[in-house]
Amino acid sequence: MTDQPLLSVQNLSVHFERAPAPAVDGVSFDVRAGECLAIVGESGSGKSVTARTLLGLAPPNAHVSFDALTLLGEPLPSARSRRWRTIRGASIGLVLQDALVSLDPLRPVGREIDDVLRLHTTLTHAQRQQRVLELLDAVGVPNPALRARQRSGELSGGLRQRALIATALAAGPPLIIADEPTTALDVTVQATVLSLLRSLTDTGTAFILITHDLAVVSQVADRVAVMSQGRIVESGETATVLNAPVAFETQQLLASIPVDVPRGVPLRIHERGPTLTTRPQQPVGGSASASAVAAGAPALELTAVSRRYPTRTDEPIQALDRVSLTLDTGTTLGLVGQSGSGKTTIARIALGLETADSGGIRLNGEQWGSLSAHERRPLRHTLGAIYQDPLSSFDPRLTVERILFDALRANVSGETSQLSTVDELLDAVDLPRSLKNRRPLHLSGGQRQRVAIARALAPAPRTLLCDEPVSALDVSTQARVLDLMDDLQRHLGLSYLFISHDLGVIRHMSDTVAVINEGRIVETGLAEEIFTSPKDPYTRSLIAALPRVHGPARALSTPRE
Amino acid sequence: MAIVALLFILTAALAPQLLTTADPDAVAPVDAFQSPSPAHLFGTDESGRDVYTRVVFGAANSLLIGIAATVVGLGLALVLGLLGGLGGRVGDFVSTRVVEVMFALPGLLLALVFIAIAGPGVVTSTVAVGLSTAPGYARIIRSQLRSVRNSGYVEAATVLGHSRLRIVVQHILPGALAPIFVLGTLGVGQAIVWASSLGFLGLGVAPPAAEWGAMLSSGRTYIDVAWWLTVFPGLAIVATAASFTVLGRALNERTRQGAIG
Amino acid sequence: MTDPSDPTAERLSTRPAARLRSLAWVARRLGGGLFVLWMVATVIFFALRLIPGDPVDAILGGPGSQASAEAVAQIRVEYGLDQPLIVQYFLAMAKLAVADFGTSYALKIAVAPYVLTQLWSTLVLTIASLVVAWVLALALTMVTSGRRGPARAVGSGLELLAAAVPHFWLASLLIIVLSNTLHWLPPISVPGPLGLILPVLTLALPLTGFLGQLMRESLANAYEQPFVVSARARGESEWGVRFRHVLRHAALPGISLSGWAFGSLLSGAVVVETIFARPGLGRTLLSAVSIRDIPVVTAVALLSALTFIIVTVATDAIDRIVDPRVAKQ
Amino acid sequence: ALLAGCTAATEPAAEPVTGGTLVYATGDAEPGCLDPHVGGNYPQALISTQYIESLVSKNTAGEIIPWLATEWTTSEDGLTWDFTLRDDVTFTDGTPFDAEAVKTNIEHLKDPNTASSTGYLAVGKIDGIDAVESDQVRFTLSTPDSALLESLSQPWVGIQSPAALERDQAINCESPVGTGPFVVTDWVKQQSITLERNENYNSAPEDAEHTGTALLDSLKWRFIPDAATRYAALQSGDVDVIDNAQPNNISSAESDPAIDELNAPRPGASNRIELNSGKAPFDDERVREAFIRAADVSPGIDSLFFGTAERSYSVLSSVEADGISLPDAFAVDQDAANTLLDDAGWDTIDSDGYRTKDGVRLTLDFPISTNQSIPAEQSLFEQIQASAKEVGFEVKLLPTDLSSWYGALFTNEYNLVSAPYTKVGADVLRILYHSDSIIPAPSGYYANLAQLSDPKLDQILTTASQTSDAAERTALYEEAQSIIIDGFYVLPLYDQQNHYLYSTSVEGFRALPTVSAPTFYDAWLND
Ligand SMILES: Nc1ncnc2c1ncn2[C@@H]1O[C@H](COP(=O)(O)OP(=O)(O)OP(=O)(O)O)[C@@H](O)[C@H]1O
Ligand SMILES: Nc1ncnc2c1ncn2[C@@H]1O[C@H](COP(=O)(O)OP(=O)(O)OP(=O)(O)O)[C@@H](O)[C@H]1O
Ligand SMILES: [Mg+2]
Ligand SMILES: [Mg+2]
Repeated sequence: MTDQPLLSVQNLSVHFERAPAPAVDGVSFDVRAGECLAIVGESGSGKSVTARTLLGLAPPNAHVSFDALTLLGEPLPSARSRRWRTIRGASIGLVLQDALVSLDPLRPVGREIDDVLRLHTTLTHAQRQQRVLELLDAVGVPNPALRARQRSGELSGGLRQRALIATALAAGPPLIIADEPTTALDVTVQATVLSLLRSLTDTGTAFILITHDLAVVSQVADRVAVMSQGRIVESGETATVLNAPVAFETQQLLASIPVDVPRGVPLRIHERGPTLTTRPQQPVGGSASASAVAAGAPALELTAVSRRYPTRTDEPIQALDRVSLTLDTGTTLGLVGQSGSGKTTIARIALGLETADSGGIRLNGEQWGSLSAHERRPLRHTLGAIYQDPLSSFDPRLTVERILFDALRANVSGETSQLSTVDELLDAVDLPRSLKNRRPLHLSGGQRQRVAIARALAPAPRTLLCDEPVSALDVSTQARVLDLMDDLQRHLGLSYLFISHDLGVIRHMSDTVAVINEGRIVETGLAEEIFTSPKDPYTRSLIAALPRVHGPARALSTPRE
Repeated sequence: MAIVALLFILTAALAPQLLTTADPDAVAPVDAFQSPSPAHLFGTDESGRDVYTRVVFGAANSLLIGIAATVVGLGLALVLGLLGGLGGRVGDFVSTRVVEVMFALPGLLLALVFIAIAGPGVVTSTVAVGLSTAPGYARIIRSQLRSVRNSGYVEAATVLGHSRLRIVVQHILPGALAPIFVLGTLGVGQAIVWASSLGFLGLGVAPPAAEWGAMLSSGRTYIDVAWWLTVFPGLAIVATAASFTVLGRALNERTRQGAIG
Repeated sequence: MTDPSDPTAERLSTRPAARLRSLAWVARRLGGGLFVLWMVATVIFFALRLIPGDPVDAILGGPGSQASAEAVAQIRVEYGLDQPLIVQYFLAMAKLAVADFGTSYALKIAVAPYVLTQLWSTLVLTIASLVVAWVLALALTMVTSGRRGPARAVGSGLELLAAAVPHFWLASLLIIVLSNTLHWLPPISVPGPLGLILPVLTLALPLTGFLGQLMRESLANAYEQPFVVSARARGESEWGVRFRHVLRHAALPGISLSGWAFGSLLSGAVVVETIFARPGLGRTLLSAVSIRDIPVVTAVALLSALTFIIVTVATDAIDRIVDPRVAKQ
Repeated sequence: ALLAGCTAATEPAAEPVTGGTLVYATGDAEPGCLDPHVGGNYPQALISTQYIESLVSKNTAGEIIPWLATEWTTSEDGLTWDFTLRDDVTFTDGTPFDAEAVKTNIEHLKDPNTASSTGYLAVGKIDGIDAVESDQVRFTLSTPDSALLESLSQPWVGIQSPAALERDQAINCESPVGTGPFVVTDWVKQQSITLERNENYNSAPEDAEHTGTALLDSLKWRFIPDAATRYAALQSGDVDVIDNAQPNNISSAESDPAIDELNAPRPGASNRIELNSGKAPFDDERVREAFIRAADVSPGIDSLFFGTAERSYSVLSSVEADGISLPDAFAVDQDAANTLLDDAGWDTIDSDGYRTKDGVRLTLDFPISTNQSIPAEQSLFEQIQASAKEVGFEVKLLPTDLSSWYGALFTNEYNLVSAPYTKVGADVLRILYHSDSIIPAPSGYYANLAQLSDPKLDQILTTASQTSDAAERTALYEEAQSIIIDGFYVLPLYDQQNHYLYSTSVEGFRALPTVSAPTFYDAWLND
């Protein structure tokens, strides 16, 4: 092993025009051959900008400065140089963050991979064709011959991610930069992709792995650099950093991971809590679940609900198959399952936005599913909803104040609630009142989700259906929102149907859990029981794939010379 | 640029007296075909009328036709679009068919047949142009309505328990119809160009009213002896259509940003 | 390794089904087209009866005819004009259903072959214009887009002006410049490609402006897509990015609108054919409407509707081929 | 030598050469049918002159000359006409030209199935046709017709092959067969008609320059509706001859050494505005006179027509020998006009400056056919509108297409109208101003658009049409014209314009003096 690093970065800064502070601020690090360096940090900390700058692809409105940027001892060329063409793809491969849209949707993926070969190798056309198939096979794409002819829109997210990785690998670059390669993926797919990356480091390829997910880091990285606000606040061996974090930002990141954090324990440290209540410093053992009054009728009850969707030619999709669920008042029912399993359909049926083909739905013990839209209206305010994509659930023309005001007017119960003004609502979700005049588009993801929660609370509902409320958020923001929801539940006695594909989040939030697969509930029960002793094989496979932050990364992977 | 041009055009349309003191219809055969000079900035036409004055006074007519045609087209489209976007299955079926039929007939054919039925004139050519632009607008309005109707925020309002009427009035209509103003602005320019084509085919406003299309088409006869007869009204049409397009795009940008901030 | 979340897995076995689905799509579209044609025929039938003027005049050599009473009566019977309107309608529809367009009132010849020749000439003109407009717009945007400064300003300025020019004025300017002054091209449509140049330019330039504006905007959007960065990250050159990736995306809205553009070209053809003395549907229509030659107007309307429908189906099909996302919706 | 004075100005022409194709571009509408019997309009006359010939023709002096008929006699009572025909002529389909052929043609014109308008009127008085011998034909008339020869000279009464006429009308419309110097061989609709030389031609009229077959190999008859394009095509050499030349083009062609002009005004009526005396306000002669005193036409004609048209003060075309010109009758006098209108009760002026009477504005509807009026003429109407406004007339110009224009006339929705009428001879006055012509044909058509109904005038016109003595006829027609003009029924503008522009390489091109249609029999290309 030579001492010369493969890539060396000295004091890199990137400043955007008109931005108050640099996006990347004096970052320095080295990557050696065969090494995996993880860059972690919360959203907006400058990870992606760093990655793109290393390939000379900083956005046009960015000013880049550095003391040294060298690849194998050679300085990297200046921004507009033609020499980049021989470096990009050939010496450094990049897997972009937005995997789902990083392949040209109008071209077959095979052609996209072929482009790299065409640009950087002297292979003949036939050889390249052959190589494309080999690459697709190598990244674990089944039936490569077919897939190579398909366009990215015809591939699932996991396949797209793998095809994108194949483009980065194609010319066999010594260094690959992978920006959030697993974020958009299901746990099971995520596990597959991670093991693929691991196997590549074994062949001597060096990696820069960018992620905000420390669990992922703990599994693959040799070394880790933690970024915050454009600076590297801590770096070192993975095991050291994760086991004994020095910087506050690292500690915060670690704390934000909900996995294995017991129900009711806040995920954030050092934070001002919601004004409604003082944050309990101790986990309230067993939390709401035990204390939950099972007295009276359940908040929401689905019995043998089925729903089919017709398709044009093929047989109809059985989205739900005799689903029965019970959400007890004041508790949280976690609903977990992979993409397409029918989670959203359940929520929509429960909200009366969709009708079930058969089965019954009761709300607070009353008939609900069989009511007409008109009969439902007076009862609607008892049932609120929070959506995965808050932005699209806001009328873009309305201000936050207007949105909340309209929602308050939906309270037709006549009861006065403690949240009866816009200001009170904003306070309740811990948003500054100054945000009132903004439009949703001008809020950050976390702020938007808080406004969504505030809106859901406005009509004084007793039950909230939350469809993936945090999956669009980064870990730290997610932690804030989860803490808030927890808090509100305790204070207002709300019942939550909490939908997520993230087992960690589900475990942290739920009293009872239902696991859904292909429209069927495969297992229900108390959260602790399901996570500690899953009975259904499907549940077991899910839990096994759940990444956890363990000691040194190598503990999981094969030792390497 | 576009703003200056538009201001000028609007002044000409609303208060032509500010820009010229002459009478646009004052005939003086002895002064016919004078090339541009300080006395007649844009020269004189075949009847000795001052071309500059006629271009200025023509603004009102041309603009009126352009705007009125767009209003007619948008109005018709609105009815069809609303029927299609909110009228349920039957309404949608009917409106889609009507739009398809209108689309399938070339605009000028519609206009020609309509003018043949109703007789030529300002009103007819306005309506004719409006008719032929309507299906395009209707399609946009319909799809806009549909996408808003299926949008997350309409669903969210339903979940909150707002009434159907309230949702339509407060969310669907404003959301869907906001782009109409922009569409209209972009359409005015094209409508003016269109109406001028009808003028060329002899189906425009009644003489001697100054209207750019009619001026252009009568001036075309003398294109080899008096270039100014076609160049100035032609430039007026191009400038107006182009300025409205620029304005429409700017508005478009604004509303997009407006939704943002 | 299998991917359980792979929604396309079932496609492996359903390729023929997909082909069938495409066929069904085309069939459905054409079926809808037939309905539209019938509606067009109906609308035209009644609209033409609303036009003042007696069709008998058209039959008897134009509206100024001084034919005798017997002649008029005879014609009325011969052409079925003495029947009640509704009977006439059903008779007309029955004839149209078997593609019998009847005899021209003015020309006394079978309408179908006559109008078909005119259609051919108009198609040559409009399709050539569509192609030229596309080529020019592509060239203009490809060369001037993505750059800053004068090239871009000139490019978008030209497009703006071109899109706002009335056809007939443009035709005059082109004749004066290219024909009268420079003597490059004949001012009338002589047989052969040379005579096609001016009419095609006249029709194509405004459309070029329109397409150019459209493409410039979608090009700008395409440049901001992550896949462009990803292509660059692969080492693709600037022109490689432009032609291999961005171009298709930029062309998409243009393709979708080509059906519509074709319709507007048909309208423009009326003016262009008149000015350049080209035979074609537009001129046929203009004269047929002015002398109330009902069978010819009907045939022109139906044929233009039919071409429009075919062109839209074709452009939609191209759209589906270029962009598989469309088919999914 | 003295006589040669007329032509001495031109250089001695080069020796004619045969061969070549001449391209003629017409701005008139494309005929629906090339058989001029069917319907019968000027576009048909223009082209059919190339392939169909009439029994008689006319020379530049205005005299009827023999053509397919070599001589003719008329009976004392004017009711029987005998024509001697040429016996050596065959139609281009090989059918011999004879008395039977003439009989078939006249019957064809009178057959309702033919739907003839113009030709039908021309032979209206012919009751019986007898093929006395193969070269002798006798017409028996219902009433004497002094205009018969003039009528027969018109292209709409041209003689076609009886064998060809037996065919389906649609076929005959596409490929008519006559005896003329050219034969129609191809017709590409909306584009052009091809005519080839008739190699057996031998029936040139006696005023032609040569005998035997035509000099040109073929003619290409192109339809170019747009005047500017037509002229541009002539300039670029793509066409050799154009008709309906625009005044400004004619004027600029004067300075173009490569282009010559032929001015051949059409016979019959002049271009004039008729004042509809059949309804208010023109049922009042004072109002009619006021309009004529107010309408200032001459300056407009000077400027708009670039000196290519002369103001007319006659109801008849300047080529009609019987026409009289009365400039004083049309003197402009605004004061007089105002006084007349005051007298007629139109004495209040509304806010827009128009006169009113009993709350009704003095409005004149003026439908204009965009198919028939050239731009210069429309501009002239605008100028008349402006000058009429000065005394308080509101003239509403209503440009419409041909059908709507006729529609407006037939429903009497007009006060002013300009309708050209072409016919050989002063008998056109009878068609235009006899009260019989107010009665509409079944199609609604009537020719007397001034709705002039004067028994005395009727009497004069009928007598004239039955009088064979030339001098007497001339006197009668003069009287008739005086009545029409003095009653302020018409405002003459200028002759029916018929300007041809042609490349100087075209020699021997002339217009036939009958209806001024072009003939290319003597024409050749001097390249
Ligand atoms: N083109 C740009 N113009 C201006 N600012 C930008 C641009 N791209 C990124 N930024 C800013 O730079 C900062 C760093 O962004 P970057 O995308 O690197 O964050 P990140 O760490 O990758 O976050 P995430 O985890 O959300 O991907 C952010 O504040 C972002 O708003
Ligand atoms: N409107 C619809 N029409 C047809 N099929 C539908 C419709 N809505 C959902 N489906 C199908 O029903 C199944 C369940 O969908 P659902 O949205 O409930 O899944 P999900 O578990 O929420 O997935 P994700 O995690 O991706 O949001 C999927 O196969 C989906 O394609
Ligand atoms: Mg990032
Ligand atoms: Mg979902």
